[in-house]
Amino acid sequence: MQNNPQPNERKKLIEVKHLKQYFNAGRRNEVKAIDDISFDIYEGETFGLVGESGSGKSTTGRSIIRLYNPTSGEIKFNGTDISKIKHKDMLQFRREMQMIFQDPYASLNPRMKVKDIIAEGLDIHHLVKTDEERDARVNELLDLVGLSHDHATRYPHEFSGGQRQRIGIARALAVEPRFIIADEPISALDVSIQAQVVNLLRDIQKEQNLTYLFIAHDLSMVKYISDRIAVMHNGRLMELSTANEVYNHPLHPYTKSLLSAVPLPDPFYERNRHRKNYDNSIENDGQIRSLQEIVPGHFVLATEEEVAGYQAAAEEYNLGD
Amino acid sequence: MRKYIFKRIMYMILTLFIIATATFFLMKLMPGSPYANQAKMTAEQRAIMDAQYGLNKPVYQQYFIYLIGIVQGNFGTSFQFNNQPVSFLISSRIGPSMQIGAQAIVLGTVLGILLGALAAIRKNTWVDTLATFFAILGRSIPNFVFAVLLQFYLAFKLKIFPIALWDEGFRSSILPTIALSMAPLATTARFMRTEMVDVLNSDYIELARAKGNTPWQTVAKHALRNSLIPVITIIGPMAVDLMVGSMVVENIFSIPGIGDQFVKSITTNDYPTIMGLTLLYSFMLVVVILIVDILYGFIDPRIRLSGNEGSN
Amino acid sequence: MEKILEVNDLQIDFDTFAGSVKAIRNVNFHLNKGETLAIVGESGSGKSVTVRSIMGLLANNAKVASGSIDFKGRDILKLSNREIEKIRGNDISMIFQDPMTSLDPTMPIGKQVAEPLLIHGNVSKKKAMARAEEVLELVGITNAKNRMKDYPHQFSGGQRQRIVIAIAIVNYPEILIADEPTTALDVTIQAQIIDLMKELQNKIETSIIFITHDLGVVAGIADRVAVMYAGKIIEYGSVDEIFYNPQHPYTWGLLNSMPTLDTDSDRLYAIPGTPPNLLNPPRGDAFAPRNPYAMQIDYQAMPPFFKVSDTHYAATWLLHPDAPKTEPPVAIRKRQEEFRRLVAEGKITQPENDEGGVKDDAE
Amino acid sequence: MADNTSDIKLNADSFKPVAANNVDEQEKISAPSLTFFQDAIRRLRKNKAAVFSFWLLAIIIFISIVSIWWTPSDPNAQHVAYANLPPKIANGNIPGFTGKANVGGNIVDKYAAAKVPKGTYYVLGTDYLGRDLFSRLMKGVALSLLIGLLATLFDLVIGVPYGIISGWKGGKTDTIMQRIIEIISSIPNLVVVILMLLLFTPGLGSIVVAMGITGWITMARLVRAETLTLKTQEYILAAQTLGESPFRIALKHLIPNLSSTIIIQTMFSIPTAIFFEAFLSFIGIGIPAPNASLGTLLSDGQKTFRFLPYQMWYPAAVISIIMIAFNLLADGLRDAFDPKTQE
Repeated sequence: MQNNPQPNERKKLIEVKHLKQYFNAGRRNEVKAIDDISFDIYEGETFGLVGESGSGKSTTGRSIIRLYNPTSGEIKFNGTDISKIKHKDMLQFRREMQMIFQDPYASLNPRMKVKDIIAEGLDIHHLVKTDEERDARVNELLDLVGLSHDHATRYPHEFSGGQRQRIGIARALAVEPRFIIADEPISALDVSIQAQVVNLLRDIQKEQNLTYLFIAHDLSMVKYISDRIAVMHNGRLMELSTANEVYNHPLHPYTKSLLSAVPLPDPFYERNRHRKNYDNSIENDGQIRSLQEIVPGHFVLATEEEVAGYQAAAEEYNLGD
Repeated sequence: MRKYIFKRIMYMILTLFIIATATFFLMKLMPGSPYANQAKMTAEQRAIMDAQYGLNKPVYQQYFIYLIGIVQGNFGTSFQFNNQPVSFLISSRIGPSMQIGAQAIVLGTVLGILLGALAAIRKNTWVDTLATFFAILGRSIPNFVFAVLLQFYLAFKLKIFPIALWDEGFRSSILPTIALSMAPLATTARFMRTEMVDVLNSDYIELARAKGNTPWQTVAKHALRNSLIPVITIIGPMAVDLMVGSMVVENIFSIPGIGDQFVKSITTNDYPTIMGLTLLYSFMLVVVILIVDILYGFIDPRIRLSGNEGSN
Repeated sequence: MEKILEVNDLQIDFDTFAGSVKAIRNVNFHLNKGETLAIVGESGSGKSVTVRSIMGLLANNAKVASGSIDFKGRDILKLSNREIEKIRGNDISMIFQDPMTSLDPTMPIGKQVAEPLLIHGNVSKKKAMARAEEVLELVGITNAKNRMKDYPHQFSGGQRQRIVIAIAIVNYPEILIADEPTTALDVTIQAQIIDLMKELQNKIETSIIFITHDLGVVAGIADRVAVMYAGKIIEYGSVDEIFYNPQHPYTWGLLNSMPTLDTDSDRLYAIPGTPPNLLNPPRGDAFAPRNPYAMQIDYQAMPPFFKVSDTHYAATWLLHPDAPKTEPPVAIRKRQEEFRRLVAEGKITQPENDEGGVKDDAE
Repeated sequence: MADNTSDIKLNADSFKPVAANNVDEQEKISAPSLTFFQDAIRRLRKNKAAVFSFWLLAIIIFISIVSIWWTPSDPNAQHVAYANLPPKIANGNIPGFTGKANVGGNIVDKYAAAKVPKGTYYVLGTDYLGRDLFSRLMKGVALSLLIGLLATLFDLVIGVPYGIISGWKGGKTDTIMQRIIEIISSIPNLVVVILMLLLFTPGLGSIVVAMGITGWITMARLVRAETLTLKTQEYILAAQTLGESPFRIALKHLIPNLSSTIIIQTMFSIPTAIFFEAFLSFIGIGIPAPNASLGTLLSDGQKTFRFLPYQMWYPAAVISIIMIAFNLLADGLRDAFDPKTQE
């Protein structure tokens, strides 16, 4: 999965540049949900975005799919700035980018039959001509996500959380998107069901050459599914690199603290785990920080002066290996 | 908090201004003559009367005179009722209305809260069914029907209370108070039950039980206060119910209050009095809503304290 | 070891619209003094219901069909309301899942922490408040003295959970029941809360029943583990036995479906299907339809507990002496190897069993 | 505890592996498929009071529809000779419907005294003008129900779109729309009604216009609040990401999910409107004479209540029953539609 040494040569599907998303901008209750972040997502990869609640990770996803208008900054999809998409091209954009939601109970309209939920995109984009064609396509999608055909005429409340999440996936796939934002798609599910959904997402990705933005707070799952990972905190990106790098060679103290807090199902490891504390105040010392490339492909939020220190730390890891 | 109150008062003045303007122009559009015995009047007499009431001036002047008058507490002169100033009519009649209104709201809310709380605590038992039944009766039987029945059976037949007239002080006010309190009682009971059922299902009630509180301690220390806070918000709508209810109840029991006055003024086309009372009712309502809002902010720590933090 | 709590043959039904749901089916377990017992299971497995029955806090439509819960020589299920109220918040206390909703929003926190003292101890209000302040300090609320009069909404989620813990420990309970106390928290806050609970356990010498669905958390906090599925405990043992030498296929599945930081395989192991409907619990092993190792007997009879070690039992027919020898999944075999290595190196002191497999009866 | 488990003797067949290929079987849903509405109706059926109210209202509505074409006698025809006759059914042997009345301590057959021909009787008696009260009650109920129907129309035509637009648009639009509602509701709504009645001539038309101004406020508020929560639901976001237009989102997603709120609120609006009419007619500014409405019947009845209680009792009972039935049905619907109140 992580066998691509020079990611820069790959095609960029998403380019986020200096994105800022403030809510209630200028007012007393202003919230800087996203505060100047930049990153790219390459075609075919799974880009993991991790962070704790309030870090701005979900807002990032929703900005990319244009549910919000950015306060400033630029988001490019396949080379075009999404805020400049003309009305007539908007429908095409809505086809190419899709989203899978967090809450399996809130993401399906309780008054609609499963087949109508799945076919919603087909109807909007006029992808089918006849009712038979529509039913056939719905059945195809049900097969794809491992549900049976007679589920089509049922209502969402009759399904379990995992099944509902699969219906949501089928809805997104109906319009044959190239890029899918998965916004904490498994955090509301039981452990054994999480694995089902993650496997499904991986299978579909391989089959249809999809690109994912996988948003989550569960670090072990993100590590498992992602090629590259960005760590987000207080609306900023703290660290960005390949999944292995971030987990095995974390450089930013916040990442280290986050990783040290993850409990693993291994009592012996747990007995010897030492939690590292992270001091928030470092972020607010007034210095301007931006993402700096410490070693090729590994970025850390730092000032120019801090770069050297991080480089030395990265060296040490290499010696240790 | 202070800034918020100021803003609310500004809105209140704006609302009253709009209402005053609307009622003024509505009155100007109204058919029918304002004078009691118009048929017998000659054109000259009419002109004299118009001059006396200022009705000969251009409408916009009348409007400004009217607005200035309101600010000074002068609502003009009644066309009926011995040409008394409207402000005098109101002030001489507001006492009984206020007394009955206050008694009814206290009786209604206290009983309503008890009934609603009891229904919620004993949810899905006969107590709940009975309380719900009473609440439904309370909002289903029109209060004027209820008033007539009370008057007939308790006053006329059983002679426990005076039939009508405002001459026995508190005793005279008992039946009208009961009749008037039905609507607030039903509203409060219903609202209280819903709130309390919600609160009783909340996690902090479970934690209170886990601390070893008895069910009654839990209700007294935690559930009651938390469900009472939102109940404050329905005092506004209940005040409306009371104002409306007072119109018929005062009429039925021959109580010299402003509700009775309002009905009489309507039936006699006494525009200045109608306008004056409309403004008074609106004023009372917006003041009640304002007080409720402030009270709510003051009682609920979540609003009170976040407000303070904001202004500091 | 001294048993402080013993649950025997507990069976709880829920009357629902659709019929009687058998939420808890013949559950047995005990809690030793000073230990942490983790009850693990997915949603709907009955773990919450089990501990609520210990607190006497079952929903109105729940009915204890049979069983006993022995605490200090008395059966909690037979106590009057009055008697059980004396135990609650005093001998046994509870921490709830969601710190955002488990504190009374209109009462200052100092008063909320002092409340159990005032209910149970004959202390003056002043003393109770002083003690509340002490305990708030103990659970890590900085500047507790000045924060006593603050309301819950003025605290963050992590701080609120500390306050909830303060309420639970203010009377030095003998048993502390924690119902998913970290599920609603971020991972760094979760780590802090777990550290706090371990620290407090040492300080006040309490026994803890810790409910969670997160195996990572269990590995970090538990001494012993009970795994629940469909209203039954299906395997229990010491934390090392459950994690390194699991016997029940459901436990295998659970452990396997979580990626560890070095899982590199292409697919995660996923337990197929969904848990059974407890309105009509299946006749045999409730897990059989999802069990790749299922045998005919699994559909016919409920498996009894087979002994693995003195402390480790599992309810699966695979442990029957006549059952064919089965190979657990690769990752589980790795864990079992790890177990033997750790035991051999003396890093884990556990009663050793032959090959981590089925153990014949030690008569 | 498990010391004797290995003693369990089982035959070899028991340990035959069973392939776990029945995952589809696992995920099969066996319960019959019910839509949300079917499910709600099923819950409603369990509520006896609501079901009873429903059928009672159905009968009342049926009788009202009949009254458009047929009543026992002309409701407005006056027979001064037959004034104030007590209720009488057939031969007059049903207690309370004997046609006899207590006049000064003596039981008098008022029908005989008024020389009413044999075979003519008035089920609920006559009023002071000799009009058949039963016929007037039929007409009155029909009129009240018509007003209730019109009130729901305003709820649906003004209240629902207003609430949806206000909630969906948000921002400045919402602020302005909410300010308008605030001002309208700052005037006691009966004052608005009364002012409207003064502007137009009293009658059905002016009552309806007055209700049109104020009646939809509660509905608009509820719909707005509900829209605000629905707006953030993920299925609405999903529709947006699929490219659905706001109008279609309102049609496909909002309205079906608002439907229970709307149905319940209209059920509460009807008794409120009926009360409005009765109140206005009672104080003499509602439906003008000689037309019958529940309010005018009550108003007329009140004047003679002490001596001829039946003239008020029957309309009072009927209006109360209608109001109770609507309220019970509304409560039942709310419980059936709102799973939160379910156990």
